Amino acid sequence: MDVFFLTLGAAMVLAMHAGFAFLEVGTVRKKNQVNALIRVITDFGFSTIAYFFVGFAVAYDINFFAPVAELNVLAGGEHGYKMVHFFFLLTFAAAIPAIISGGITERVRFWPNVVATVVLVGLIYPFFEGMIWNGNYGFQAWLGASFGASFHDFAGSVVVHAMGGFLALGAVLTLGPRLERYSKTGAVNAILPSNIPFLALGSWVLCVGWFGFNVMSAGTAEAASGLVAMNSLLAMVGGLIAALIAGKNDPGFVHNGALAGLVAVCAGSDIMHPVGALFVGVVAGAVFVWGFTFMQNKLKIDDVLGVVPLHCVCGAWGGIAAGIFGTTALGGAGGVTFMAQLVGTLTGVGIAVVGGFVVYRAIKAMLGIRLSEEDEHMGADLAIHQISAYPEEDMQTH
Amino acid sequence: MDVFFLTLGAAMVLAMHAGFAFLEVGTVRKKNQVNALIRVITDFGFSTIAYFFVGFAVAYDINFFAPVAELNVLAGGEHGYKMVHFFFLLTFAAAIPAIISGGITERVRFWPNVVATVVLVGLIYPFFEGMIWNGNYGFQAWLGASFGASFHDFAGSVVVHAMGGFLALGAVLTLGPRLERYSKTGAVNAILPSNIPFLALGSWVLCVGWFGFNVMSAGTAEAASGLVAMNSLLAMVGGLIAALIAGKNDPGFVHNGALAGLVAVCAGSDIMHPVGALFVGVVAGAVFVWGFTFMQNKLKIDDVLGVVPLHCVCGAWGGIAAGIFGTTALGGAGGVTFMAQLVGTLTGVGIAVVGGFVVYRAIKAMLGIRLSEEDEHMGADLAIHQISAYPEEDMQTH
Amino acid sequence: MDVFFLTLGAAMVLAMHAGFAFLEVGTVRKKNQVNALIRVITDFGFSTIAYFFVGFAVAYDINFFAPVAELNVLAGGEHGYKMVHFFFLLTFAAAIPAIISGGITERVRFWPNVVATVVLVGLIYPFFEGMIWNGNYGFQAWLGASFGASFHDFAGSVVVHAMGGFLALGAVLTLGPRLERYSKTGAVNAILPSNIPFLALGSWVLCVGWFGFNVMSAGTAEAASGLVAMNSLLAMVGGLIAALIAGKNDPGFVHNGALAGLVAVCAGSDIMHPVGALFVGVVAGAVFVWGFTFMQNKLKIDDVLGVVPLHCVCGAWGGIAAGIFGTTALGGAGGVTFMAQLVGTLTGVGIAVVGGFVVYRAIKAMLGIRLSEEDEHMGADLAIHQISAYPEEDMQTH
Amino acid sequence: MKQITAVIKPFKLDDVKDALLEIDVSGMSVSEIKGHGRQKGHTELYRGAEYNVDFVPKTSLATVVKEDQVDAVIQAIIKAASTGKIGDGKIFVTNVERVVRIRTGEEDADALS
Amino acid sequence: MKQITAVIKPFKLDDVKDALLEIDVSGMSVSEIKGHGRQKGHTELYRGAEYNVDFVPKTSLATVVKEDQVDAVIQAIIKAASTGKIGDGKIFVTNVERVVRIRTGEEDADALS
Amino acid sequence: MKQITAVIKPFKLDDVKDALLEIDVSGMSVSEIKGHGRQKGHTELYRGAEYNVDFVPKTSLATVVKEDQVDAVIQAIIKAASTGKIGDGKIFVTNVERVVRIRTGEEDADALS
Ligand SMILES: Nc1ncnc2c1ncn2[C@@H]1O[C@H](COP(=O)(O)OP(=O)(O)O)[C@@H](O)[C@H]1O
Ligand SMILES: Nc1ncnc2c1ncn2[C@@H]1O[C@H](COP(=O)(O)OP(=O)(O)O)[C@@H](O)[C@H]1O
Ligand SMILES: Nc1ncnc2c1ncn2[C@@H]1O[C@H](COP(=O)(O)OP(=O)(O)O)[C@@H](O)[C@H]1O
Repeated sequence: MDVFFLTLGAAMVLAMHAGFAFLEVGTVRKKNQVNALIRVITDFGFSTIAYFFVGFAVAYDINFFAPVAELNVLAGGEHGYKMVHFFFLLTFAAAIPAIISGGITERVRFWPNVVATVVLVGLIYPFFEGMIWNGNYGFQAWLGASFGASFHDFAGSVVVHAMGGFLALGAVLTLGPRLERYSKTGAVNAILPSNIPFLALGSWVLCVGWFGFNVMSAGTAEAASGLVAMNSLLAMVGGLIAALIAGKNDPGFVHNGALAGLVAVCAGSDIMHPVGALFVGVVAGAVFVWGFTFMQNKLKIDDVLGVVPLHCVCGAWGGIAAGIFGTTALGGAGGVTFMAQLVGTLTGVGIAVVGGFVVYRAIKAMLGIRLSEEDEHMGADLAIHQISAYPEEDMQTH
Repeated sequence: MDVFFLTLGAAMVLAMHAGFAFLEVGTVRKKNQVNALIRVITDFGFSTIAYFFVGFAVAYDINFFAPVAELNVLAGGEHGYKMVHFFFLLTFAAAIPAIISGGITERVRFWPNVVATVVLVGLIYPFFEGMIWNGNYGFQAWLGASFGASFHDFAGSVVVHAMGGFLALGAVLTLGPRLERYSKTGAVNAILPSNIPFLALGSWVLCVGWFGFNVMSAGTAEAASGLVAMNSLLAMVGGLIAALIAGKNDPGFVHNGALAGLVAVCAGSDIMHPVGALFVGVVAGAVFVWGFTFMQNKLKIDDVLGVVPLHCVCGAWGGIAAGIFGTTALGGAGGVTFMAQLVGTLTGVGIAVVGGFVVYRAIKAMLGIRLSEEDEHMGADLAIHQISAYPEEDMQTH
Repeated sequence: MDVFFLTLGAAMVLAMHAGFAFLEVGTVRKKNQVNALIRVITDFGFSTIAYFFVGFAVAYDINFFAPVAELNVLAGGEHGYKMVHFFFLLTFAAAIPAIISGGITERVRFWPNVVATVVLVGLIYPFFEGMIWNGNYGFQAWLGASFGASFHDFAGSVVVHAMGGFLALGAVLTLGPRLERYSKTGAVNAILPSNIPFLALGSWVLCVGWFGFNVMSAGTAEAASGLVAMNSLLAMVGGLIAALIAGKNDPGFVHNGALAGLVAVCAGSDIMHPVGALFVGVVAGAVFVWGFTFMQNKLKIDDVLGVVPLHCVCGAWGGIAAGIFGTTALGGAGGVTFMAQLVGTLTGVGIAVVGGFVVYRAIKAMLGIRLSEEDEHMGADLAIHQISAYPEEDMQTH
Repeated sequence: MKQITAVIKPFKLDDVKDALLEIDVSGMSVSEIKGHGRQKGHTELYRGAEYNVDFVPKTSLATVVKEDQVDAVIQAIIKAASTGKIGDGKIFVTNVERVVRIRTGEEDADALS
Repeated sequence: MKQITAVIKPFKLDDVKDALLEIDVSGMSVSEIKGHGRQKGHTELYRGAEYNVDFVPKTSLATVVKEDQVDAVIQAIIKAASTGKIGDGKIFVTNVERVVRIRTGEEDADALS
Repeated sequence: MKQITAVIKPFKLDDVKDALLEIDVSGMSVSEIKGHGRQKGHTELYRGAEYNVDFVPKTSLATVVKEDQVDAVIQAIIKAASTGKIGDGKIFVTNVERVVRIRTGEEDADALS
């Protein structure tokens, strides 16, 4: 039963990776679409390998190297529940490179990126994941003792999203902006998305899959909570409406605004009141729009899809908001404290910022991380994959 | 357990909204694709707000304003079953504007459309929904007393589809045809779809999601019925084959024909015999093709996606067909009467026709409902969203 | 409960048909995209009819012609479990024409193809299906007696994929290569894919749906096994990484490589060790790449999507691999023997090869199977459907 | 022979084509171009940044005719393509020294269909 | 110098290009156009309504060459592009007064590569 | 009047347009073409088979000006479009006999905006 439950959750979050891929395909230029697609699916592949052989053991001290007879999958056992739990959690872990991908796209080299994926999913992410979700290193116990509650992150606003987003910050800054993104005089140049329908498709797939991400985080069918579903819904809606208005009907903002709300609601979706969740989503949607504009145009950080405002800013906001709207004072279910949420969130942010810079700087130093100017100009599709996204059109004859 | 069941149903019907979006994106002209995408997701957002704060109370007299501790989500309670039920039913309610959207696209103004959405999902739809599915106002009891059975609409052929379709009729007639759709001499001019693959994608997403729409209408995992699944399948297949043949291999007809069958099977899917369902689907597919051609070319009603023949005609046919093929005489499970189905269906149709005209005329009078000629000519994408669907292509430099 | 379980499985495999459609749409030339879409959905329609009226009875001796009251769907019965089982198994059966479709696309006539679909799904596939999965004709009993175990094909590496792939071989050879695919001097000419993002979309949908295909093959929620999910995951990942490397970053290879791994893992996914599954996937991914290149460039067989290397070669490999990696010696759950797997696989291959040639040669002789040169040149879209995939673009006026 | 090239608004193509057919000019070649002139382009806004699209879509229609048809063709195009608004476009006349029909090898007047 | 513009069937482009390369004409510019002439377009049918697509896809190939090459180029194009069926296209010759290579500023014959 | 047609690298279009505007040439028509010349195309590889893409994307910009502007225009284009690398493109000058503004019927110099 619970195997069924988690399999569906895992399948839904697996689908989200297709969503990441299309969100990226739609946003990049045509000459980098193939690369976006291949990078996302390849990252998923290497994430699985890294998490299977290393990461899952780092986080939960579980591995699957014993013969099948001992893995509790046969009659009388628990049908391999742990295996599908692995699958479910892997789809979260693999979200880390998928998130980062949107920031570094259109200029990152292929294999060095794979190396980063392996290190992040094999070591850095599971280190923090285990700390929060498996009680490793006594961090949660310490928070509980110090602030009256452990850090509550139901479905990963901080563990997954803020982590992924702040790792992306290091990656994006290490890579630098795309060629001609900012002119020497400081003007911001147009690099326009290629395909809004694909972008929207990606967003829809992510939105739908997210209900697997959040609801199935309960772990068992019996524990599944309608509150989580409803809060996710309302935060999503709050996010998209706020981004619609703050973003003046912009399709990129609206479709990412829904995701902003969902990022923010993960942490407290099981304890906040629906109206609180709506509010959290509204803030996330608006903050995403302002954050994106500010980063791109003022800070001149060329984070192509806006993964930093989307995942870090909204993720951190979600971690903290759980400590506000999750309290009984605001109609929530309680069991959280603001300070525990704040400290937990900041710890995650700290690990991610440091981790991101260290990993990407190291890879840059050792392997090189950025395409040559010529390759970037030609596009990653031809440079890395020797093919464009619409090959038939490239040949004149029909 | 049932929370899990309904969450999946809700997620599947949520996905259907992506299907509505792509069906529309593929059918409209390129210059209106962005608007189609944004309108669908925005309608979903405002539907949620309207149904959460007003509509659900109108239909079922339930609201969620109490603190979480009282909402039956905690251990010992029912895990917030009502909340996920809200989510599930909301995805139905939000189908109303999604259906209408396909009829009024390419010329409707943005915010007035949002106002219509709020009124329809907050008041008109839940009024009829509660009447049928919650026994409000004693209508069902009266039908039972008068005709030997209450009105049976398992998954909404009438409550959702005929309602949405007839509301769309008022909207489409209020708006009038797109510029140059019909020449002064009465000739029908070509306004061709932009993208058949997107249209087909939308249709596939709708087809798959529909099994959540129909099967999960059982409400609990225990009550889920294989008959509903099988009947939905056969009606879908009947619809697509009939539309293929009646429509002479036309991709628009085939892919909408599958939906026509599914619209018609909703009402009686839990009681008809599979062969009956197949027949109901065949009729729906063929009627859709003829209805569409008749409306477009003879009546000169410019219903862009054909939502009137699809949802009203096939929906009403479904409501009535349940009273024919659901009877034991035709191998069905019984418990329905033809007259109750007929009266129930006509009541829904009446409410929708009146409601649609009143709401859209009122909005037209108060806010204006149609884009200016200039904006319509330029396209809703540039006029409302300041961006086209393929922005990179608009800039000459690559 | 089990109705719910299988409904979701069926919905997921139904979605895979959309995946087949888009994999094909992306690979064919623009002038054949509409035809690809319509052919896939139409094949699904006629498969349903054939399997409902004939095929299911051939395989399992079950039909649904009794009145609803006797079909075990009402309270006290088993909620129509058999019906949803039909639905689930139909989605497998319908995969046969969907697989073949990718090989014969761009040149096959429309209605003769429908005839082939009906014969294959109504008779040939269920003949073998019943032999393996329902113990018909004492074949399994004989294998058990002769080789110490019956033929183990958990989710259809052989029953579905090798069967479909080898049937496709007969179809592809009967049709011959597309015009100008091979020049008279023997050179291979470029016929390039139209749309890599659609190809990738199709692949993603197939990957996600596959977890319904494999996990729900357990039949009941209680029997669902985490091992199946994990093995499917690892084989998919192995396949995609191997194809990435063997295929030198080619998008067609990577996205089909994931499918190659999934094809190969079906048979033994419930008994192999995860590391074994990973290995099986790696082999499948690499073999797909080499097999494809060999067939296209050396054997000069114009199998457009590469369904022969994908489904036959990897399917047969999966059937045999279950007899290797499923044994306890290699950490598997045991209960299989190499010889039983080999003989079972070869039997399936034999039936498919013979069946494919007989059916397609017969149709060719009686009805003609290939488009006229002129129609092929113009494209199947205009020739058969009187419309192109992007009609708006065809009209000069905007 | 002269080539007459008309840059027109895209939605006027059908009218212009019909007008030419009426005066028995049935051969023409058409391409999509972007034009810059008095008619302004538009501004797009993506995620808060503005981009000017300086070129407007136009259709270029070219037909090669005998000298004595030039005036009639020009009049026909003006009549069919004019809306009176800025951006209606221009007509250019150039000299063509030789025309060959590929199928038959016919030259000049004979090659014009 | 003369510009030779050939309107041909799209699938003949490769053959024409190769034919030109053989006679040492290696510079050319190609664009997708739609043509109207004796060759008929086709009719599309969408949801029961018919639409005529009056223009057929063609490829326009332009190359500027020295006067003495004109005949050879025309012959090469005719040979490579002809299928004998209606719609094979036309060749137009016009005069070019000046050619400049942007990279070097070279003019006329020197500018032709 | 003369028509100046420049085949340039696509990403240079904005610069060339600005350069022309500066010398008061504001009317121009632009189309996407594919060019063949000294600059090589590229090879694509799909599923193990190689395909040569022999043509490179270019932009063709045409502007009709009065005779006395020709030299200035050529200089402006050379300055703005040159990168010094092979493939920068060419400029062709041809004679235009007549220009008509569709909106007003104005001819020749008056018709040029
Ligand atoms: N000097 C020119 N050379 C080439 N094309 C021109 C020239 N001037 C205008 N055009 C073309 O004609 C189109 C219409 O010109 P515009 O100045 O906008 O309006 P109008 O023709 O009404 O004066 C332009 O978009 C451009 O394509
Ligand atoms: N008078 C003309 N001016 C410009 N282009 C022409 C003319 N006549 C024909 N064409 C172009 O040549 C193409 C082929 O012409 P068509 O009459 O169909 O066949 P054919 O060249 O075999 O006589 C047309 O599609 C059109 O693009
Ligand atoms: N003889 C020609 N006729 C027409 N167009 C030409 C000719 N030669 C070159 N071109 C165009 O100019 C472009 C640039 O030419 P190329 O030889 O590659 O570089 P460069 O101009 O630097 O010598 C070509 O891609 C082609 O579009």
